[in-house]
Amino acid sequence: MTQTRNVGAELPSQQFENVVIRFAGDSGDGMQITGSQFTHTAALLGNDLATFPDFPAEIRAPAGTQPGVSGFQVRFSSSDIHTPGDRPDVLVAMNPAALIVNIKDLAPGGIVIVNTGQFTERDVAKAGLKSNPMTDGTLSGYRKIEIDINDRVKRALEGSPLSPKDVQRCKNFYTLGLMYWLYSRPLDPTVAWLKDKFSKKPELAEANIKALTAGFNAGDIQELFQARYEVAPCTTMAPGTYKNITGNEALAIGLVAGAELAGLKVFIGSYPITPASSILEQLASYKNYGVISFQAEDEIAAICSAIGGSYTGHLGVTTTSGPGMALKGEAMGLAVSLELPLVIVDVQRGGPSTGLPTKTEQADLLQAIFGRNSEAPIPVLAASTPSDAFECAVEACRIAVQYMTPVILLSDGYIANGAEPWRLPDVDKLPRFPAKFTTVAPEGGFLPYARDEKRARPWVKPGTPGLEHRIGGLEKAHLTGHISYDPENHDFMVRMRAAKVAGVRDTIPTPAVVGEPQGDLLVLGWGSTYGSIASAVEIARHKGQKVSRMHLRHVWPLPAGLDEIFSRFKAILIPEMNLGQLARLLRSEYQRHDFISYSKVQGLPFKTFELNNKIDAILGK
Amino acid sequence: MTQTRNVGAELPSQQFENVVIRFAGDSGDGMQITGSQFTHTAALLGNDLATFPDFPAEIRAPAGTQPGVSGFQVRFSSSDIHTPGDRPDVLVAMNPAALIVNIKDLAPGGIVIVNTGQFTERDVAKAGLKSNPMTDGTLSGYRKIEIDINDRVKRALEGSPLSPKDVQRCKNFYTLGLMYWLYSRPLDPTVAWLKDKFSKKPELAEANIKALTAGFNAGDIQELFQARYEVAPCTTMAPGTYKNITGNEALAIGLVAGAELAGLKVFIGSYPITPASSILEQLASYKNYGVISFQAEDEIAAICSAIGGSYTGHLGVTTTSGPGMALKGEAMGLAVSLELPLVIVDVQRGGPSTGLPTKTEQADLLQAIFGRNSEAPIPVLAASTPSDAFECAVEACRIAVQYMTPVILLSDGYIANGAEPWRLPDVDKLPRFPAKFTTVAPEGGFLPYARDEKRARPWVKPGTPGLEHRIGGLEKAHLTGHISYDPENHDFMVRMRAAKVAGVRDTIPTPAVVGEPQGDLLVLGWGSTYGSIASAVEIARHKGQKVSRMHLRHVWPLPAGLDEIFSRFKAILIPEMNLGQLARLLRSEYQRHDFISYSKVQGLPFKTFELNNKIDAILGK
Amino acid sequence: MAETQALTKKDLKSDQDVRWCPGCGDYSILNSVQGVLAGLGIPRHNMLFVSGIGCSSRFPYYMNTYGMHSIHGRAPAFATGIKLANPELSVWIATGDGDGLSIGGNHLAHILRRNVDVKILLFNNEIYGLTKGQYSPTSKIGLKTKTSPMGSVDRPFNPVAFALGCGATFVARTIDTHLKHMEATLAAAAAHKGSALIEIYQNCVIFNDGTFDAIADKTVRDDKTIDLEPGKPMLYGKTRDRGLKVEGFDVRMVPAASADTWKADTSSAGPAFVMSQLDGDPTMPRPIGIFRSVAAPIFNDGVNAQVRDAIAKKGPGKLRDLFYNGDMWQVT
Amino acid sequence: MAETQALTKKDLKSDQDVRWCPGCGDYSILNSVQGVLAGLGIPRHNMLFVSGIGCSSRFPYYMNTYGMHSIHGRAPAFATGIKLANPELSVWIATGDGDGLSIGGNHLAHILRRNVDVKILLFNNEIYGLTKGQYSPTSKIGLKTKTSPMGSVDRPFNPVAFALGCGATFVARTIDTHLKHMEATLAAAAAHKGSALIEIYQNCVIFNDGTFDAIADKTVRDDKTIDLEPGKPMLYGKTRDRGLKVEGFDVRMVPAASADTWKADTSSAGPAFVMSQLDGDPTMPRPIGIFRSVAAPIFNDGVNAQVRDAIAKKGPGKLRDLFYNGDMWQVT
Ligand SMILES: Cc1ncc(C[n+]2csc(CCOP(=O)(O)OP(=O)(O)O)c2C)c(N)n1
Ligand SMILES: Cc1ncc(C[n+]2csc(CCOP(=O)(O)OP(=O)(O)O)c2C)c(N)n1
Ligand code: SF4
Ligand code: SF4
Ligand SMILES: [Mg+2]
Ligand SMILES: [Mg+2]
Repeated sequence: MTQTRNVGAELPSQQFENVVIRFAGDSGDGMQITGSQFTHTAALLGNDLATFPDFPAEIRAPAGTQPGVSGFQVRFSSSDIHTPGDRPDVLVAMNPAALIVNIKDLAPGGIVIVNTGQFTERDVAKAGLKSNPMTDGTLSGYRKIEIDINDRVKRALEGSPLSPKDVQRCKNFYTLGLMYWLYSRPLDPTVAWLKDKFSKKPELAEANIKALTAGFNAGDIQELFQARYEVAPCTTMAPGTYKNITGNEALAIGLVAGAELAGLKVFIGSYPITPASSILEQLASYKNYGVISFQAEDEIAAICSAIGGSYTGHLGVTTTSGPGMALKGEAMGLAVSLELPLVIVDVQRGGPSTGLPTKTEQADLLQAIFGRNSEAPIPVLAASTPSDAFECAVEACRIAVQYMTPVILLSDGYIANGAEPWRLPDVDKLPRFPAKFTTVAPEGGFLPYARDEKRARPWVKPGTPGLEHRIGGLEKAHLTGHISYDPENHDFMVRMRAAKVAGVRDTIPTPAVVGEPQGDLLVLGWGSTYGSIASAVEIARHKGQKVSRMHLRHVWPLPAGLDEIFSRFKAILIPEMNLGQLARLLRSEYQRHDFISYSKVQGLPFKTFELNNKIDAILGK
Repeated sequence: MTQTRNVGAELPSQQFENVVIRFAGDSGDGMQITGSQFTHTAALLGNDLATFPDFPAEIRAPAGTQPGVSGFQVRFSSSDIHTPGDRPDVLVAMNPAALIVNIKDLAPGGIVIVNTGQFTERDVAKAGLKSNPMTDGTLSGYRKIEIDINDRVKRALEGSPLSPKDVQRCKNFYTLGLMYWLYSRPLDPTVAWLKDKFSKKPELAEANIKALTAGFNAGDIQELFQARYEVAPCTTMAPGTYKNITGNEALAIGLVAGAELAGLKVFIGSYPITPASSILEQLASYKNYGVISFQAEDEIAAICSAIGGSYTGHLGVTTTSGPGMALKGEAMGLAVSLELPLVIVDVQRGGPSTGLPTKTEQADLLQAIFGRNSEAPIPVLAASTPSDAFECAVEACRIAVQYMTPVILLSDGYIANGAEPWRLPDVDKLPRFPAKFTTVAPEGGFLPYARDEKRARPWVKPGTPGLEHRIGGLEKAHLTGHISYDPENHDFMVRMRAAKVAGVRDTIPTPAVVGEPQGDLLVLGWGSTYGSIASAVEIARHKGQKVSRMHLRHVWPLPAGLDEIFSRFKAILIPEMNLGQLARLLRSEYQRHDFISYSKVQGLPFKTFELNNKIDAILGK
Repeated sequence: MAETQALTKKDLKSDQDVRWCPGCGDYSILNSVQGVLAGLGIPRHNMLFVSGIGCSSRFPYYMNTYGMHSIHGRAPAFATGIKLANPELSVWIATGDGDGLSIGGNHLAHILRRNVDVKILLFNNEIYGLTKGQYSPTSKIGLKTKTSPMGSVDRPFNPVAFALGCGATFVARTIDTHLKHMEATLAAAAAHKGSALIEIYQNCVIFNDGTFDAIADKTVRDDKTIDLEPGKPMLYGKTRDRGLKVEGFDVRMVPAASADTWKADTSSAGPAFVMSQLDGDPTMPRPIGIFRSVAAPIFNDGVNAQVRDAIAKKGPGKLRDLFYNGDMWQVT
Repeated sequence: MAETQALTKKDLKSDQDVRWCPGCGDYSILNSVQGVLAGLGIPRHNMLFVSGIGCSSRFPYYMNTYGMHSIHGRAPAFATGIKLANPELSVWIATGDGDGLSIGGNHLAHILRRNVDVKILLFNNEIYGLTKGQYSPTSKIGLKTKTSPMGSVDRPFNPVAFALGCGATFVARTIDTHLKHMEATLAAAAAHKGSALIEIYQNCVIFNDGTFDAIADKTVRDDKTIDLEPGKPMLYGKTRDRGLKVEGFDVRMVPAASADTWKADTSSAGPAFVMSQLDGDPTMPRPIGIFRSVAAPIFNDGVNAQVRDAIAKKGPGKLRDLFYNGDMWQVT
């Protein structure tokens, strides 16, 4: 056990249902690690959790500047939560830039912990400020806790073999220690983590642990607080084994699992792009799962290689973000024509063009559905939370394999980098959907474009004796697959491909309505608006509003039964981080409902209160 | 004057309002030239005209085979016509393959003129036929005229210095001569054309003229016919100077004219692709118009070079077909973000993927509107006929320049290769829309993302002193154009770009309703369905059906006033050569109308009778 | 059922009608490829042809093997995926000068750089055939085509130099009408372990007829070309009376006796590149044959070895382990 | 108002904060470029920088000239359009090893092949910087990165050899920390008429720190590199006591006195390519400096000359003639 004094014991302990903390500092200050460690410890204590990291587009923006600020928000709770919180209750600001960038988000009356050691005139100037925000009124209305963390770390690590620069690098652990004290959390998990992480550099482990402990034990600081806080474990979480997982991690795991459940190996052809790169990176580390990962020369080669992988009998996968999606359109059309399984992952980011690469957005929906020449239908799914990305990945694999079709899976920057507790699945209970390979010609000869009951064509691995055949992007005759310029055949094949994809509807459920089955308003979402919508609808229902919600995983084809459900509500509110793309799609499918589009295109998720305000406005309250 | 005997004089002369002839033969038989010459002569006689060439995907498919058949249909008329006709009244078949491929289209009781010289057993076998269609009943129900054209040409050109092979190449002019006789047409225009074309090979000119004349004078053949036919000049054509023009020609001319009307020169960056290539080819020949044509290494380089051209102050243009469009999406997004003028031409063809490259289709509509990452709005126009392609090209240039935006112009294979008489515009009456270049910084400094009343930003030619600035694909701050990650600015700019494109609506007219302003059915079209719809609605109205029609040139943004017009009809029928893309778009915009989608995806235009059948079915007759 | 009998050329003909123009050089290439492949001892079902778009890219349809007619320019990317996923297959690419060097230049460059074990037939007719006659990145300067009415001003690629610049491990050149040479070259490429690029001078009778006549026509071929045969002296001429010799950076014409021996497997690609530069010199014979043939690590071997090593080291991944690892906690 | 005064380095600094990591090699490149360009006598408003995406591609924002930060890999295509449409501009490209050789390899190849009069700065840090450290097409075999946890098995491109294979007319190499050399090389490139490719070894302190140290570190540089200076003997070493000599296809180390003179303008690109192949030989000095500098027809000149000729021959096109030509008829 780490030695911790029990200084705070005499302070009153206050219970909170949930707390939102944001750590903010320079990119070099290690705020992402601080946040993750805090999260990790909260998870072990049984809190429900949601996190939101926010880092600059630059690799290392100049130190101390506003563009260089890196933040990590964590919300931990004793009850079910769905978002990392609208606004932090506590802001930790390591320098003036971090303070100024984040202060406007802090809840009124919230606590701001400031590292005064980094508030010299030069620091203020670096942040591009004319006056010192500590003294110019910026912080009025907040509870300000001033600590010279620079100095404290120096003193705590006096005699350490580390260079003064390296000593200062321990600042974040000092801060973390303090927060652990404030929220009555144990140090052990972080201590263990440090020991493991720096197993080859024990002096670094020791220094950071010292800093952590010093932060925890800083009695004189503790006196600045009026209370210690506690957030009890969340008792409504389903029993099971959990781990904290980001969307990209869950998605990568889901792809490997999905392939395995189909009896296949993953072939991923991909090209790095923010915020999708880490899926490729993670899959590259799963080689012992038989994953073949290929970093291609561009997005086009990436998808083409993946189609090649599928052709040989692997599960071809390609991962990208918006600009890369735009490049893959032609090859997607070929995949539609070849009728081979393929999973295309688009982790959406702010656009148009290069746009806001590190920010989130949901504006690739119509591109995913329609962004190819001619009639080239592809089923489209969307993940709603980090852990849902796992399930969606498995589902994408299922549809791809069962229907012999490319499938698009949409995620976004918010899901990709955000994390939440994931209840690990029971391996034996996962559904299996083994791929069927044709190995011998059936009676009457082999027909590469014959179809099964799902309208899927047979899958043959090259290398199979006797079934040699050619496929390509020219229109194919029904059954034989030979090139055909016949007008009726073309019409038939166009409709066949459309019917096949529409037929996916037969194997997907109608999404559940959460709340009453009818009412004044249905809040309908897709993708990462899930958390904000769930929170807002919960609040609305508490207020007594007749509001229910529904979330779409399958955005194309749309599930059966929606029309009937919609007709039970007076209006349907569709919040989207785009200019109303799902709303447009639904209007084009269902003519008689009142769809209200609510758009926010700021590179940021909806805040719960924004949705509640909108609901209130619609319902006239 | 060429010497023509007046053999047919004793035959009765029959008047027709309009006639449809299809010339069909092997790719090497020169059917395209035969058809064009017939067309040309008809034009000079003052007929209204429409043509439909149909040639194989192969460069030279094996002689005599069905895939090698090349056809040219021409309809000429004494009244206004809009299509090349549903079915030929006369089919000229130069070999068994041409006969078998085309006979099913011939109108019942129609005349089929067969070159029996090419109907040996070997010829029948080459065409992949088991029996000779001349004798196996295939031709029952038609009026069969048998001529051994091979032999007749040989005899007509006895003593010619040409090799036997070259003599046989004159077959098509023999045939043309015969058709000229049958339809009481003069030989002179074709004679003049031949003399010009073969000015350097007078022996070829002479031989072909001999063959032509021999065909005209073949008295013994003429006895096989029961009458000679006449089609009077069309008196309803507006006065003016006409020439026959294909859609791609008109489009190329329109681009040069559009640039000129804006005071600019064209920069075309393009990559060859069927059926768009000839636009690039034609523009490459307009160098004396200051056109810079660049054949890029691929479609991406093509559009990027065109954006570069626009950046320097040219009118950037790029031309392609569906698969190339799919590749340009990412760069289109950049053009949206840069806010530079650009005209992107998509000559649609059958898809998905490589599809049916030489066939027509209208299935890139939604790709054009939505096929890019994020919110990247671009105005979209569609040409409806070959000559309309001229006007649309000019209009695309206008919008691009006035709104500083990329514009997409959709054409298709049917328009591209089809021809119609084009009334040449009066140069002085063409609208001018001069581009305004900013050359000096305004009071208060130059702001690259300031906006005028159309929300267009200033256009500055690099090389202008004092206005140096940088542009790019990252989100830009309003006014200054500096990189901005600010959430509110992003939202503002996304909506600004959308508003700018939506604002194009303010400078486009509400399309006219042809027919009564209200009724049972409005037939609404876009693109190359124009002719079929116009014909069908004419017929329907003759029958007394309460049907009107409307055609959209601006498909995005949609013109103002549609909602109100739609509400005056009980239903709106939307025929499209896709699975209902405009119908989907309209449903997503206007909720309360009964849009009936009518799809045909055969790589072929609608036949008039198909539309009339559909109208009858809807109206219950 | 594994095929046990040796293949004949006919076994490799598919049931599809060949649809090139009469007289097209593609026919003889198809015929040679079928002949050479029949003799490789590889079962038909383990052969796979990938192509892009173009006249030449119709090739796979005519081979009674597995095949994919993909999209324009991307065949190397498909082939890389295929070969990585199933290294047992003998993978061949058919591409044109437009498909392979215009839109597809980057993929070609990267497959050669990586040394994926795929054989690439580059049908160079110095024109876009299928789209009816526009100039290509190998067209001669000044060529008048539909898109270059005043003559092309694009300096052409030299495909051999391009491949060498990409680090290709096997680079050769042959001629559609030189059947024996073509077959020998194809056989050498098939035997090479790693990427092999074979540039084939191919006549397009319709749009660029005779573009290679000055060097490839049978009447002048012996004098106008020199066959680079590894390990043999660099000789040419009908009677093989002349040869080439390298002096410093220069290559000179010499009597046969003084000719240098050709080496295609030097550690530097310099010699091969130097020979490729003779193309620009009308006084010199045009080199054909094998410019370079050198052993180097093969990309698909490397990738698959890492998979095998990872499995050997960590054990084959189990689904449970995929989930249950790292920092977990229990909720009860 | 034309600028009349000579420019200073400061005039070329834009008002935007430079946002590379502290210690990044990009800073010194920016500084050198600003220095060299200020001295060219070209007015600022006639300078234009185009880039793709990457750390290096942020370059245009920092130049107080016209500039376009385009999309990943496509800068050469934009630059080609720009230079064709306005040949008066001095057009520069800033690109990275990922931007220029991975996704953008084809456009780079084609701009070099065509010899468009554009100067290309290839920031080679052998890594993808902006996307946070994946291996690139120039990364060394075995490099462990996020996407190559067991080491990269991709054989790297040699950018100089690549450019030569594409027929580039000016190819050079320099080092971010070798300021004098960099400036001389930039100046030579600026003076070249036609495409110029300059590979710049650039250190990424964050993701690939020190990758060039073994040859570029100041302590070893003189011994581990050789500066190819056209017209000068090929010497290296701190005291320039050693040199290179070409024998047949081989390059040998010799005492200074026996060194050959370097020629960068031979009609064949062979010599330059032979020198590029020394990269693979650890016993040899790494060539930097000017591999090739040769005059050749310039694409934008050719294209614009045809426009001028057409106008001279046919007269400037008039709108009326555009319509009223060919077979017309009257309807009255
Ligand atoms: C994306 C795309 N762009 C353009 C085309 C049109 N296209 C088809 S083949 C071809 C060029 C073919 O030239 P080459 O590769 O030399 O083949 P060849 O026909 O000469 O054998 C082009 C431009 C296409 N099919 N797809
Ligand atoms: C179409 C597209 N694909 C991928 C990316 C992501 N991306 C941005 S920069 C980059 C690589 C940069 O590497 P390099 O060119 O070497 O530049 P460096 O950052 O090392 O200077 C990648 C893959 C993108 N922006 N756009
Ligand atoms: S167009 Fe040329 S390359 Fe194509 S098939 Fe005909 S002859 Fe061959
Ligand atoms: S990541 Fe590397 S290349 Fe990019 S700015 Fe930082 S040091 Fe430079
Ligand atoms: Mg070719
Ligand atoms: Mg790099």
